[in-house]
Amino acid sequence: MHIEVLISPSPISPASPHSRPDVGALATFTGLVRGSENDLPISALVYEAYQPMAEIVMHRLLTELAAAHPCHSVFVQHRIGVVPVGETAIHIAIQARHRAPAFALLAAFMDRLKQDVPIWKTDTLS
Amino acid sequence: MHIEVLISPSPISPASPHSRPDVGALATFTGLVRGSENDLPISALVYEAYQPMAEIVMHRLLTELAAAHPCHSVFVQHRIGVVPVGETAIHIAIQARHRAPAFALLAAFMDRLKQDVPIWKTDTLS
Amino acid sequence: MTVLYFAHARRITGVSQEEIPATAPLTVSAFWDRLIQHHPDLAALRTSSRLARDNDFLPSSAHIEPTDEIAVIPPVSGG
Amino acid sequence: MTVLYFAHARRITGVSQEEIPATAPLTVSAFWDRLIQHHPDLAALRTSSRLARDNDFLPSSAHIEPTDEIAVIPPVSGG
Repeated sequence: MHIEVLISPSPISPASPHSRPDVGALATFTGLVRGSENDLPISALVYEAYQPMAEIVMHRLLTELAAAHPCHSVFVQHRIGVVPVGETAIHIAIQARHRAPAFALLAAFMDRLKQDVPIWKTDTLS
Repeated sequence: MHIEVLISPSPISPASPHSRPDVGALATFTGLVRGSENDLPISALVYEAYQPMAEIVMHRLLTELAAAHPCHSVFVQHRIGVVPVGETAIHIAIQARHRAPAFALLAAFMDRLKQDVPIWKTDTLS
Repeated sequence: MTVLYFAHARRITGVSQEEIPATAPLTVSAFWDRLIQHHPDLAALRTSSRLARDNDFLPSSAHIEPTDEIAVIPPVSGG
Repeated sequence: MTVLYFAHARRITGVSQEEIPATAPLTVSAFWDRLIQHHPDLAALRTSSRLARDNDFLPSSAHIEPTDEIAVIPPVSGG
């Protein structure tokens, strides 16, 4: 499986992954900053990462999970620093032959990311 | 839940749904035409729909499924006619507060679509 | 009755729509018998296909009126 | 030992990195005792945080060498 992981303070513009004739399914997830946190309005979240550990752990998790859910490619982008409301904090694109492994890998990876990848929301800006 | 369903012979260009500050999750699925069918190379698939029943059934399924998986919006596009290899036959974009209902609605809707929505692959072009 | 044929059903009948004369309501089973009288090869689709009226699938207990428009829906394969 | 602090741990210590002198290997538990000696408020993070070395989480059975670089990883909240 082809894996690309990128953590960067730049805004995320989700490019379509390069198409291949054996790809029948593309599943994506975009995590966006909502306008409130604990019912209080906010203008942005601040994210921090332990690089490169966060990138390495994401790589490792994806490789592990792909054994159960074989896919062709995964592209993960996580933004750090200030991420304004409505903008993208994380974008994941998974290509596979069929939709089932793509959906399963996507959901399982997000669960593991929220347990094991050293990235933190450190602050809310109001 | 806001629902938009579109069946059309035009190529699908998946526009980003309008963002709202209460949307924290955007899940999408793109179904693409693969280069082979039953191990034989093909150049395109031909899709046919019973309109408007297909649109109405998709609307109804989404409304039903959203009771269990509440989301903010769903946008479904299905292409009909000749769809060349590598191009998109179906695109679904679901916006929700959190990722879990978006993933669940996406997977459940695709399962039901493949059982109950009167759209057919009627031909393969080699 | 107006009957609409899609996908494999249309290939068998050669038409996408036809009128089938009826003077009284038919059960789903009698409706299929009638279709197969007109198009014997539709018998191959009988168990796998569903009928629809007013954008909804018909239960097997339905009655079909002479004025109905009925669609023959072979197994679907969208997505 | 070099210790890296992230997120809430960095807020508590006020530094993102520091040297803590050690002459012999430490268990994970003894390492935490040492950190909390230097920064008493880190005690609040002890049960919820994990330690990492070489881009991997340390098992609680690990030994930490005087030359190691150890990261203190409070509960994560990415995505």
